[in-house]
Amino acid sequence: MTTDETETDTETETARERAYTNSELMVVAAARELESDDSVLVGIGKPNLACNVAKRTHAPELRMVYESGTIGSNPKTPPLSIGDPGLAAGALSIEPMRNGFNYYLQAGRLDVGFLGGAQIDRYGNINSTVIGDYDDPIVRLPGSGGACEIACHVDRTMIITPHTERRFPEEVDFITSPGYVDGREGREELGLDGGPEAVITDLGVYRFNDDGELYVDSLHPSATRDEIQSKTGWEIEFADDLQQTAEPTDEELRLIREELDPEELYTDQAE
Amino acid sequence: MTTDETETDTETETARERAYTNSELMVVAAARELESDDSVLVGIGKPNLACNVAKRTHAPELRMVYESGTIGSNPKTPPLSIGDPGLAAGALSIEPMRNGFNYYLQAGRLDVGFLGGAQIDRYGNINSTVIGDYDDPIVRLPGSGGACEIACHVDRTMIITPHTERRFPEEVDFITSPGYVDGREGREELGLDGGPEAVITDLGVYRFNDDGELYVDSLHPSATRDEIQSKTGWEIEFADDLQQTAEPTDEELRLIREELDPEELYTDQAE
Amino acid sequence: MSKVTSMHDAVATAVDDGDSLYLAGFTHLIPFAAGHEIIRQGRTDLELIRATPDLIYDQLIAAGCARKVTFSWAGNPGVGSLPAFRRAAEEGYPTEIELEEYTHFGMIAALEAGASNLPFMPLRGFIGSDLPEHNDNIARVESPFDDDYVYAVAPIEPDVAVVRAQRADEDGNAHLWGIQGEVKLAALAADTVILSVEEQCSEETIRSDPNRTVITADEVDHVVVEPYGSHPSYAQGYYGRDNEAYLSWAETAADRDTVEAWLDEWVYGVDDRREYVEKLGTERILDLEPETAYATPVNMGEYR
Amino acid sequence: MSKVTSMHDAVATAVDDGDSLYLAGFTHLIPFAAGHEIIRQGRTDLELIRATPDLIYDQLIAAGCARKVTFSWAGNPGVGSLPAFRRAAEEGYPTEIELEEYTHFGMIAALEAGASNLPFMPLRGFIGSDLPEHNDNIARVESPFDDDYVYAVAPIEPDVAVVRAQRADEDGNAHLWGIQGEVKLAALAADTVILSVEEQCSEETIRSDPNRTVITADEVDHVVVEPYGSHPSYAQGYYGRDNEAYLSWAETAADRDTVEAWLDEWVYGVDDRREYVEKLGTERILDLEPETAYATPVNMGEYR
Repeated sequence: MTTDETETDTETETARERAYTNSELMVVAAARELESDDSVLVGIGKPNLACNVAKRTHAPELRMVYESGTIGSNPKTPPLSIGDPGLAAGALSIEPMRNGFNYYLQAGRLDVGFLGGAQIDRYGNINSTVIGDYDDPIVRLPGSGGACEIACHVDRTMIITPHTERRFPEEVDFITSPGYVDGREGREELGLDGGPEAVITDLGVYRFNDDGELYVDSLHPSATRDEIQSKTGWEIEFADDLQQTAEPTDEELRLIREELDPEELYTDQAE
Repeated sequence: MTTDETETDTETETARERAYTNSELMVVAAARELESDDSVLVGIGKPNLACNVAKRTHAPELRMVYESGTIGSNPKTPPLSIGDPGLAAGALSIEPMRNGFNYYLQAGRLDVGFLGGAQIDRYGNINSTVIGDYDDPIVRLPGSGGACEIACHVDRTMIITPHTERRFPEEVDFITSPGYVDGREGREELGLDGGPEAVITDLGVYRFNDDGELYVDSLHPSATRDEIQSKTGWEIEFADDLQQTAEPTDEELRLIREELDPEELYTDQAE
Repeated sequence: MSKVTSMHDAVATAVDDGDSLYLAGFTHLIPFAAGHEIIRQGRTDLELIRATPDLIYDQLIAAGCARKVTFSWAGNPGVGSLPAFRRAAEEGYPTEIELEEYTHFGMIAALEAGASNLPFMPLRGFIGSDLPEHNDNIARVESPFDDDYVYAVAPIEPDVAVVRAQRADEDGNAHLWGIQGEVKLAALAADTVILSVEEQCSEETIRSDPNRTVITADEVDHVVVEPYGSHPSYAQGYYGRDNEAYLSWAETAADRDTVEAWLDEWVYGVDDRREYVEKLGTERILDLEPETAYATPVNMGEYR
Repeated sequence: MSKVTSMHDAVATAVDDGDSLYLAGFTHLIPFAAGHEIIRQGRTDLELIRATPDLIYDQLIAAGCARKVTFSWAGNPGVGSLPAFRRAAEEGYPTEIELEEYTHFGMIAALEAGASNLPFMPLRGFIGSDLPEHNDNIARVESPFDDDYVYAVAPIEPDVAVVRAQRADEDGNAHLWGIQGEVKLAALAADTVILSVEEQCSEETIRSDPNRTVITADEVDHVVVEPYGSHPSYAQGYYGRDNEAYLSWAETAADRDTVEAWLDEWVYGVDDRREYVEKLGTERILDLEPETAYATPVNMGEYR
């Protein structure tokens, strides 16, 4: 697919585009990364919506695990926090926090983890700790929480984030959570398996090549190569067969709008 | 008290002696070592009887903890094993085995532990592993179980055992559970607090002097110095003020015979 | 012997200026009432330890109680950042705060070491992260059995922990259900423990279900019976999380004046948790009430 | 997807000659039925791992299934020694057995390392004991933070674990109450897990009380529904421990012939646990039944 084709597609999709927003598209793109036998360590917000969309469509056996220690949660409505009472009631099991990290995460029982971050670099390393100097911060961010060890131990890390210029520097100010470090070998040398699988932004879906470097795998209908490059701190690669991100189906949109996020807490929804 | 006096006492006690056996006296002597605010890691058999006698007499607040992880057990009848269902039903808490050892024993929450052993040496080191060579045993004993770490971590270890010659060698064939090692300093050098408090046999109650060496603190009415010395593999010390072990009260005997061990599983009871 | 007392007296007895303090609970059963009482009693120079500082530490920081925060995720769950924490960390207002930072797993492992009386606890954590460079209580350790390695953390042993549960007897044996978080470890690791519960129950109730016991009297120094003591956090089966309060905190704490006004109204302006709950009002409390859903019974058996 | 199968098929699929095997349960919920099925299927060269070998390993040893025993206390609780274990250890009959020996705490820590995917687990254990000299999987480790030290144990990761619980759904999510022992760790540490339960329940029952869940389907490969599968050990609330059987084992296993006669009658002589229970007879079963004593209910709440 060439740039021309992408642009043509984008134009012809303008009408349908009104039917959904890029935040809805992000949720759906993330949902499609999940398989039915996955155990997924769910984050709050879009990751939670994505898991619930997947579970209600193509991945009914998806097992949702939260850092709070709830295993196999089945919340009736999306939780605000990862420790809401609706995640505990009706779960298959509730583990003390230590057991969740020790026996589930560290012991390799979790397939997928979702992470966000203030900065992501070309090797998928994530900063959610500090902008500026650690001891004299410009912005003090919340810190790792579960993120570092999620990035270490799940098979596939999914990163969901808006694509703004300051979020995609060539090097992060602080590595909170390792991606491919300085390439796939760097990660291996640390003794880590797995790694980042996809970065899902409001502009496209990105993956990692054989060197462990980020490339753009599909463009959202409303996005362009130039927009992505202009907001990225290094010369980012595009797939030879660059695709257009598949659009949400009517059912996926219905689930988000009517069941999962009726109050638009985590998605902007088209009028 | 001189040897003569002891012998005299022993003779005058012959009549009363019929009223109880030495195994009953051992239980009662052990019970009297316990205080009401003790948390005690209970063993099976005589230790269990001793704890229940103490709890029903002078130590009503005694907390009984078992290696199986039951905390604050309140068994209606004495258990055969340390994991009987009657120890779980009605307990204050039941911990997975790891938590019991980790948070209760290692973290120093237990005051008293009862141990037995095939051999006890002059510094209170205990062998419950093997008689003869470890790799080519004459008798293969059950091994440590919880004993080694009980001996390491409780404040006061109580040892209950019959006094036979092969049980009291100068040096044990194998140290399963440390007493004072080669004297109190030896134990301190290992970083261990606490240590053996008393050895209760069918002949007397023994304690440990300032060097951490065993001495006879009281003689049971039916026992003599000579008998103890003849069955001990080194020249054992006797207290300057050697006492006679206090006899069981009627209430203590009633508890053992009617409530706690009516079938004489753990005590021989006088006719 | 009963350990039941008021939160006022428990805090007055247990918490001193300069103490290290762990108010435990992962989202669930956060001891807000205890935090407010500490603010009211004007404690200062506290080391506030907690995996997730949450609103309660933001309030303690805003009130000037903190000299140090030991933590692993300092945010408002599902909402964003903690404004007072950031003002202290970025601008030193109202106090400078020292930070000691872990990951969740590292923090929990450090509490585990404290609870277990171990000099360190190994974990496969911090790998590839810059965090170990900034915390001397994180060190790399080689395996004695092969060429593998782990990181180790030093024990965390707070002077005081405040933990909550749904019910306890007068000695402090407590049943807790729902998310347990780090509650048990905090109680085990701390020197002094205040246990606060939604309701007091009989020892018999505790003994009817010993597998439900999370805290035993061994660890507990003071028992406080304080319904709704976790609001706006929650108590599973008793009331839900007041997500509105979390959502509005971003605005409430957005600047120095607004957060101080909030403290004046909701902390200094009430004498105790009872007044706080009365001020919240019946409607808000009722809105948080879940429908009833009992756990399927189990038979422990009676053995003679 | 249902994992429910028969014990015959579960053992036939999961257990191979030469495997390392952990039949879990500390006094409570010992998987006797699984052990008997392994004997009937004639497995050999097994490494039998278990803190307390108990009667079930004595029977496996007597039947010639074992090449190694990894353990921490090899006795008949409250009674004395294990005669077949001693014959094997002292005389090499019917097979020579290698011993790998721990203390209870050390064994549990090794399982914890296995369950946690850690290269070692520290404990303040083995101090002053001669045991570390005889086991290469115990090593002294210095603290990276001060001049303290601990011992470390290497992970135990059995090929197969058999664990029991009172009830589970068809996927293998299990509720267990009473003494939990090392059941959870054994299931987590093993490659393949057979879960045997007293009764099957719905997923809804499990979800009604998630704090009661000790094993989740993640770990479980086969689910076997087998009432009385632990006799003469017990299932809390279902039947008591058959102490008579433990007391008489001393005599039953006293010599080669008597133990072999016992195996012929009670293991080889029955097809499965159902026949074993029928052979035990109604009276003996009824004698073991406890009176009912339900745990005080808890409300999990229904949150929308």
